[in-house]
Amino acid sequence: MDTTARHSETDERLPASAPRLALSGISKSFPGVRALHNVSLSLYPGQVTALIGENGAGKSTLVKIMTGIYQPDAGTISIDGQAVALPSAHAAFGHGVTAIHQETVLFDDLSVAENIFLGHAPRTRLGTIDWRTMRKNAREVLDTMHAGHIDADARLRDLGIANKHLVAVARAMSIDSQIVIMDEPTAALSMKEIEELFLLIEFLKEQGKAILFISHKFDEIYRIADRYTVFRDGEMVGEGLIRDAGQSQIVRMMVGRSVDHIFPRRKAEIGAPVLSVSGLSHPTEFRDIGFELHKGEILGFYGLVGAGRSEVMQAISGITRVSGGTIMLHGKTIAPKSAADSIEAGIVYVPEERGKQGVVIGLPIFQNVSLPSLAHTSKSGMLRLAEEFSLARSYTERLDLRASSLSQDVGTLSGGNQQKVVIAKWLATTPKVIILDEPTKGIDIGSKAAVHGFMAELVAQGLSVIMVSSELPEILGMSDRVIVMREGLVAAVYDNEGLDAETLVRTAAGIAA
Amino acid sequence: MTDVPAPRHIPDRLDKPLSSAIFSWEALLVVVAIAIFAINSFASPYFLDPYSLSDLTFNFTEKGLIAFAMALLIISGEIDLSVAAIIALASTMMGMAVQAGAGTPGLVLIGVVVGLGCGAFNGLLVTRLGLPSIVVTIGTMSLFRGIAFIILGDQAYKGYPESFAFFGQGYVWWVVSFELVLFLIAAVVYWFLLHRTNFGRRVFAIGNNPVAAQFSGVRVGRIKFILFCLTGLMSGIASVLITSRLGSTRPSIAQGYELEVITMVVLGGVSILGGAGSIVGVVLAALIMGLVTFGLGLLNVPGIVMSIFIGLLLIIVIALPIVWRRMRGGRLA
Amino acid sequence: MKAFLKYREIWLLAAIVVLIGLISTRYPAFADLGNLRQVFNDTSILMILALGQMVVILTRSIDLSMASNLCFTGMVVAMLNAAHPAIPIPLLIVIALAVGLMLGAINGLLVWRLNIPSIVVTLGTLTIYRGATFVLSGGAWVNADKMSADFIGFQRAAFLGIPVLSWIAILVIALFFVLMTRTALGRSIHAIGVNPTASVYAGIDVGRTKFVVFCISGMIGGLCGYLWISRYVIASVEVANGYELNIIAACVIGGISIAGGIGSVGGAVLGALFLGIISNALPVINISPFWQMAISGSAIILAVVLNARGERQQGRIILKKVEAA
Amino acid sequence: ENVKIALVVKSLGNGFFDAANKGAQEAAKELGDVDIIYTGPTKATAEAQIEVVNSLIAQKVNAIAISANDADALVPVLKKAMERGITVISWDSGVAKEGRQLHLNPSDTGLIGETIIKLAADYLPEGGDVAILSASSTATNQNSWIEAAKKVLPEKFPKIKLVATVYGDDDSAKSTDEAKGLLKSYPNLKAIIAPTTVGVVAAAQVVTDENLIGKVNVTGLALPSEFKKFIDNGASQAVALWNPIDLGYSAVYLAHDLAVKKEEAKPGATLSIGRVGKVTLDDTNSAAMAPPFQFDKSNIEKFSKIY
Ligand SMILES: Nc1ncnc2c1ncn2[C@@H]1O[C@H](COP(=O)(O)OP(=O)(O)OP(=O)(O)O)[C@@H](O)[C@H]1O
Ligand SMILES: Nc1ncnc2c1ncn2[C@@H]1O[C@H](COP(=O)(O)OP(=O)(O)OP(=O)(O)O)[C@@H](O)[C@H]1O
Ligand SMILES: [Mg+2]
Ligand SMILES: [Mg+2]
Repeated sequence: MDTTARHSETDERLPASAPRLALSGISKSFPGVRALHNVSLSLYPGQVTALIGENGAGKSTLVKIMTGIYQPDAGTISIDGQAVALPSAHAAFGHGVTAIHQETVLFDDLSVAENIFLGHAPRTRLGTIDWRTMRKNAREVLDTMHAGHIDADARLRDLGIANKHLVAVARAMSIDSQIVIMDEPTAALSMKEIEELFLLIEFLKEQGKAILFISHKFDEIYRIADRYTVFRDGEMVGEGLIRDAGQSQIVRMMVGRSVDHIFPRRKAEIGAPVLSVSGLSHPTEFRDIGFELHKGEILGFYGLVGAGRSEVMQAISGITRVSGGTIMLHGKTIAPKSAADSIEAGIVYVPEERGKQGVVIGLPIFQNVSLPSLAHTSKSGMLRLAEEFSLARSYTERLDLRASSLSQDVGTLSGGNQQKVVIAKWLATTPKVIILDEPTKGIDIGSKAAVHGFMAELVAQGLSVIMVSSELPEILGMSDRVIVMREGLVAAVYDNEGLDAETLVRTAAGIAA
Repeated sequence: MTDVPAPRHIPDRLDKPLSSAIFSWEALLVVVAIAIFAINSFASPYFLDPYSLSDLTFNFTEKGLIAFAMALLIISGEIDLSVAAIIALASTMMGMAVQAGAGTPGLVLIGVVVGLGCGAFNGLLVTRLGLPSIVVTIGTMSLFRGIAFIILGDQAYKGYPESFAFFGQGYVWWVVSFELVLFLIAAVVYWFLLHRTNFGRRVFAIGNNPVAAQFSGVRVGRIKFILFCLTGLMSGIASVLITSRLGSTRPSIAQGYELEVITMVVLGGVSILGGAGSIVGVVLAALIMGLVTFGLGLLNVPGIVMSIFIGLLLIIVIALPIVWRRMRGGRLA
Repeated sequence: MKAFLKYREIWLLAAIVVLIGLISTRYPAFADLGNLRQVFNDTSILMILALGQMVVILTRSIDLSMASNLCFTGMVVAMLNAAHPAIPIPLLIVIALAVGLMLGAINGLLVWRLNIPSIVVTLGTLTIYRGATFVLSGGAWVNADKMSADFIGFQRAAFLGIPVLSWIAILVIALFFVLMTRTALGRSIHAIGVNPTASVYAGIDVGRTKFVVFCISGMIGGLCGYLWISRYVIASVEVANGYELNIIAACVIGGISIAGGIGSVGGAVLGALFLGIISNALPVINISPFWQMAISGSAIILAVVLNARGERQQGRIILKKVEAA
Repeated sequence: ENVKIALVVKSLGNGFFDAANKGAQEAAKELGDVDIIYTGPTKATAEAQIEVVNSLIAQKVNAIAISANDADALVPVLKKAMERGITVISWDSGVAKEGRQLHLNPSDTGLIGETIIKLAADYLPEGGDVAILSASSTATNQNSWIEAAKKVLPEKFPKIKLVATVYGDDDSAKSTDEAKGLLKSYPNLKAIIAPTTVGVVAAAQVVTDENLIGKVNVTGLALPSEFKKFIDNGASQAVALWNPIDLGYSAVYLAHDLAVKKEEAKPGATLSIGRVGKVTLDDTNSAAMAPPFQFDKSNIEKFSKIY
């Protein structure tokens, strides 16, 4: 049924063909968490199915089941109408299922070619690895993807994040897979790179591959998907053709209520400068960064991924050492030598990489929240659990955290809920200046509104906020002023009044107007 | 129309099922300890004797003292293989001091300070230069003991003052030795430090995710440095005790102790990967190792055969909960 | 790119040349071809062991039980030889490989099936295997007198002017080179160390590969059991006691990262050679034996510091792009 | 109830001590009411030996006869044993005076020192360079023999030049390395003297491997059963040792004398040691047994069957 049906089925009646992959009655529980309950999902050749759901709805868990990394407790998986078992990732490859996972999972210290072919490298007649053919094939795969600019011999570590994604896709293509899964592939990409990815998805569609696309961004879903499936709390609550469903309808399925995401309106009571940075430089990462942050202001930092925004923020918060420049808080020069110093001074940094820099997996939620505030919850260096619990409760409940108890290990929370714990942790230090690096990356629409509402609340209370974001609507909707960075330098500073997206994109990419 | 739902209440903790308390690591160790105690008193008529039991404690007190600090270090994700070499170097320095006419207080001071200094050296290499502790301490292990060999060669230092003998041979009350009292005090101090203070909490945080801990304002380098110093300090204290107990110093003193200390820590339920563990577990593990070696000693079982038991105990005690869980889960691997 | 990867090994080679040069200033005959050949022969066992350890370390594991395995297997073959001198040596070597494989498989199973960290498993089997040697032999030693002439003579026989022991080392090095660069298993071993999660996602069975790796180190331990015993002509419980740390030190000096994923066959071999030369040369150039330990300790620390320098990632250098443009 | 006498050795598995145990069992049989506990650590360290002694104290043995790994480190624990009423003697490798009631030397220290040099000198009429390969640098008995040897060198063997003393730690691998080092650093070396049963085997194997038989003579203290091969192949002309069986036998006799017969160990006292005869204590409460016995081509065959 595969190749012959492909062309005739294209636009008209989409469900006409049989699903390439069909899941039915899938359930999966982790200790104390029911991640999936009796869900089903179908993927059709030449079509993109969007999987939509709140944080923790079970999307990534399903992906891991489809790729043989987790085993379902119940349910069947069939490919091309045939029931299959996927006991390992290898078995999933065998059935032509590949995935680009939510976390980038590649090998930094191996070459591009090897990243693409690890596990299915071409062999010589002696059975040993044929490096020459492997390189050649790698170049071919990259070329067909219009990614010929990537050197097959380069070490992956030396590639930009967008190119790494392309390598992940090339790997999926090299396996000659019929089913390609992408779990939030755009979360770390900038506009331009997202566009390139979409071109690629179109290309895959044309080749008749069945694609599963997971994203929290509705504009992307409407742009690329043909069908949708919605999960809520581990259950399938709806599916259909995307063109038949409106955004508000899908959102209602997703959260069980309707949400209008309007950026909260604030009375702009911008006061005196709180933080002023001038001439901040780093030997290799950025140079001559200067700006002022005022009381009650949200200062947006826009730029392409890799523009160096995170590095600047980490320097201001004492994590990276600088080679020159001054940081003044309330008119006093500070020179933080560690995050501890800057927290003490009242500047906190909510990091971008949640898993690596944000949560301490292995510690319960309340201990994560209290970690930077221990000096306040404790008495002469001794822990006071009651204080820690009440601190943790007050902040996590305001962010609508979904957890069974505060003593639960953060590692068992979904990505989005982990992000809430991270934000709660930093808010609990009652800072003067809070730097949020991609605060809504990977957060579902409902929680996103909560985070934005919270930011508005913070500035209303007189805090100052720096928000690093690669999402244009967020930047435009939340910031009072926007600083655009490009390749380690400040490219421009804009007032939000009358600012449009195109100006920002042009400045960020260095294209003259 | 946005209807904002009331925030969900999140309880502090779910009621712990009784089974999880019963199947905790410490409970398992208590059972093992009681079993070995019972077997010992059954197998040898000499075991249940206050003097025997007192002698038994010497089998674990010195290593146990180091194990407390090592437990913290391992929880933080580091390790120190040089502890036995630190003992040798500290002891050698004390021996030199005796030669130079130092008195008992001076000797103790020197032992402790040299230990601290060696720990600080390890700590500097690991935290300042960012080197992996396992290889750094394999190096310093040879270096420290090597210095002891250079100083002493085939000689021995002896002639420690009478009063110095108290630390390793003295009794505080009846059969309660000074070493045992020190061990118990250290257990309480380290328990408090690890489980009841900010410092201890930060140690756990570092062990689970050093980067996130650093971002959260934990001075990771400083805490790790302190932990290396503490481990050195405890090795220095152990050196005082051993030197006092032996009454002499040879460069080969305390050879092979490092692996026994680490075995004790791991048997005590400290995760070798960092991030988890308890002092109660380490105390129990020290006791168990003392009971096994002494009990088998009473039956004149050679030391190497005892070590089979220790090795098996280590693997079985760690494997048991895993196998148990799998069997309850109904799927044996 | 290739040149960069070889960088570390070239430096190590240079260090070895300098070391030999330094030694020759005090003992000129040291740099003679004959002597160097002998140094290679003397270091052969350590090189073979370091290669076995290398594959384990590459997967972010460690095998502390290698020296105990060596001791046990050595005792088994020595006792077999004493009891049945007629067993031909090649068969004895096969037996040594099999016994070593069995001990390695025990480690591997515990790591694979029960998911116990390898350092814990092998810390346990380190004492168990050595203890088992005592139980097996009843504590008695097997002396030169009880070993057959073939048993002792096999590795000493010269083939093309080079002792069989050296040939065995050369063969093992070649095998490991092919394994690591030309086979899927070798690449999987490497990949697991670079990124274990990604390896699972890439379809590598991480658990089973670790099992295989412990089987390899076990076989190497077994092989060296025979080589060691027939070289030093005594089998006792104390054979190679504490030698596990020398093996790891050789790997570390050879630039194999204890965190896994980084390391090469050349590095392991040169690391072993470096240590071998130090322990070989010190007695020759009349440095008091009491200095030996401190010197090799300093060498290890120095190697770690230098390797860490090489490994350190230099940021992403955002600014350079601007300057270059 | 039988008298329990513990024979504590430096390390188990060593053929020399196993032979001593044979003698001890023989003495026990003769004495009738004696049980021998043959024990010791597996690794020759003082700390391990202390743990062994502690467990013997707990078992309330009547006497401990120990060959010590360290003359000083064992003193405190042996003192404790004596305080608890246990008879303590040392044999073979001694303990400092305060730690035991008497010490039984296998032979006279000076005599052993002289013998090991003489073994080399006998086959070097023109004299030459010799080197010593010892056990561990902490071994009490080896150290005192080497000292004694150095003392007699200038007057009695003026043509023999002792060029180096190295330590193989009674570890065959390390002894091998050290022996090789000696051969390289001293190309004119005529003899290696190894006053330890492990070292002497390693040195002889090295000389055999390097084809230096006839050029370098290995000698020292060796068990005939372990060393026969190297006398046969000529790597060694002769070695010496005392009779370990008699040593173990006598140690048990002495322990029994003190523990049961309540004989007093004081300078000048004469104690009986069964079939071996009598010994007299000197002013450090030490007694020496027979002079070392020499093994060469003529008699090694016979003795290799005994010990
Ligand atoms: N290894 C695990 N152990 C325990 N619980 C887990 C594990 N993995 C996922 N879960 C739980 O399963 C549920 C579903 O998680 P999943 O990661 O699939 O969500 P998601 O839909 O991908 O969310 P997000 O949009 O935040 O990525 C969550 O409640 C999560 O806490
Ligand atoms: N070449 C790369 N390799 C790996 N990761 C990269 C690379 N470039 C960027 N990243 C990832 O993207 C993140 C952002 O990089 P950086 O902080 O330099 O730029 P930024 O302008 O702050 O981007 P962002 O908007 O994503 O925060 C890094 O933390 C890193 O995780
Ligand atoms: Mg997800
Ligand atoms: Mg960033």
